[in-house]
Amino acid sequence: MSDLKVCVRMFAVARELAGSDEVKLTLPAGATIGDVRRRLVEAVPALAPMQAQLMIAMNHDYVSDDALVVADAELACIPPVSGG
Amino acid sequence: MSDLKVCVRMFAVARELAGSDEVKLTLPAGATIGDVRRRLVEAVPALAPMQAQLMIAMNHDYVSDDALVVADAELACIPPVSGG
Amino acid sequence: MIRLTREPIDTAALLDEVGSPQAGAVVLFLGTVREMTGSQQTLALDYEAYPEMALAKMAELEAAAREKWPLVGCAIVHRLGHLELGQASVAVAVSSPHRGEAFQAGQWLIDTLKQVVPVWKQEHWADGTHEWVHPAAESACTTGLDQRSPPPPDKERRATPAKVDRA
Amino acid sequence: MIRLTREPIDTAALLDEVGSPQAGAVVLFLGTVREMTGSQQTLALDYEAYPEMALAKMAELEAAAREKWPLVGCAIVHRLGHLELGQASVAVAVSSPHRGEAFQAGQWLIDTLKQVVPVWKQEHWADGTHEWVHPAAESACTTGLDQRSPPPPDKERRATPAKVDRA
Repeated sequence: MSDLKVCVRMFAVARELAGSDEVKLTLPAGATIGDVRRRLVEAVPALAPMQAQLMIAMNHDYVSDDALVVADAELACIPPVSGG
Repeated sequence: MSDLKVCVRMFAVARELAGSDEVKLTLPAGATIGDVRRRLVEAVPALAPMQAQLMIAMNHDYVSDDALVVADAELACIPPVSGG
Repeated sequence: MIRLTREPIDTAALLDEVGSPQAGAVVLFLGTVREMTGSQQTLALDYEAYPEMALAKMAELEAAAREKWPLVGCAIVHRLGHLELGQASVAVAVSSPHRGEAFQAGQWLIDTLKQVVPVWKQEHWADGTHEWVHPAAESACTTGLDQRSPPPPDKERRATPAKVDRA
Repeated sequence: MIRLTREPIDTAALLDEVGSPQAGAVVLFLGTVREMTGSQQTLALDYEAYPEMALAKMAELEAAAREKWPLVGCAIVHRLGHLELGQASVAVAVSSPHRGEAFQAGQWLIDTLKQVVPVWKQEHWADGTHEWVHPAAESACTTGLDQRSPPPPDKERRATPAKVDRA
């Protein structure tokens, strides 16, 4: 099986720390959302202090770390929300 | 001591049952709000079925039956309210 | 701001009035004329007040709410006269630093207004009759504001036994 | 009606939209830009959203509220971009036959919106710094909408440890 190439959309403080509104990652086949989180923090070390607070969304929904990454899914890094 | 002449303002269903927006009563000196209620029902017998639900207000406040009627006070007959 | 009016309630003006940089939350409640009460159909309503006492009680309500919650703005308006379906008969607008207190104050104000403020509603039913309505006897005006008892549950409106048919 | 907008929120249009002869109660909540947070002074705010997901979550909120309460109308609007003191950043408007359910639904909608909808606020403090703020870590986005857990108490806003100073 081939690697998954994904693009994680970045918002708010995470976007500023990344210096970009998206981060491209290459994941092994069978990767989980937990893998996305770990690879994202490797790619953007400035996210490390807040990594426990980052949620990963897949296709506009919060998903848990053990969920498998779906090919062509839209991924996003969601820092703690503060709307309202 | 002389009798108290009072005028009771009437509202809503009580006004319609009385056929007037005020009812004049003559009360003995030392009369209480309970006396006002009884004399009002004597003067307007159509109020009898709802007399337990009528509040008497004196000077824009609800008062209990044992309160003394103050000379020149503004009295009103308050059927159950239904604003809002 | 406390007001009785025979004109449509100006909600934009109320929101402007209670809004403030000291407030993070605004809650506006509108009571509106509902068509169906159980199986009975309303065509329109008429509201009557004892105006001097109604204004005095509404001012007491505002003062009591300001003691209970840290309100920035507070406005209570009751409309009188003839109202059509969907129109607002009453408006309560409050603002406060945080939202929990604005919701609590708004609900307490309308609950207590309905118990103590001398305003009366006459239903114009679709069957051609007219009727003064009031909540169930155990609530309503027998509860003084001073007692601060918890408001009774929102009872379905019931007609008084004294039905005045002007049709 | 679910909407994100960069224009001032049109509250009159929202009230018109949720009003109905089937409703006896309308509750409107506005979240507004407050100047003081503890001893810190705000000059202005900027709001950013993940728009596709924010709209999806707001639509889920409306659907969930309509399951829990017999709402007639429901409208949720969040403003984005630059906001000055006193302006409304969010509006929730609901209508229902009786007032209790309108208050409950309105409060649940704003409480849950603040937990799950991907929108972020950046404070412009009076000391010249800028800061992404978020509620205390135990609430916020770690609570999914599906869990339906009771919302945590309204915490004072706290800055993230990751402070980005652009002054």
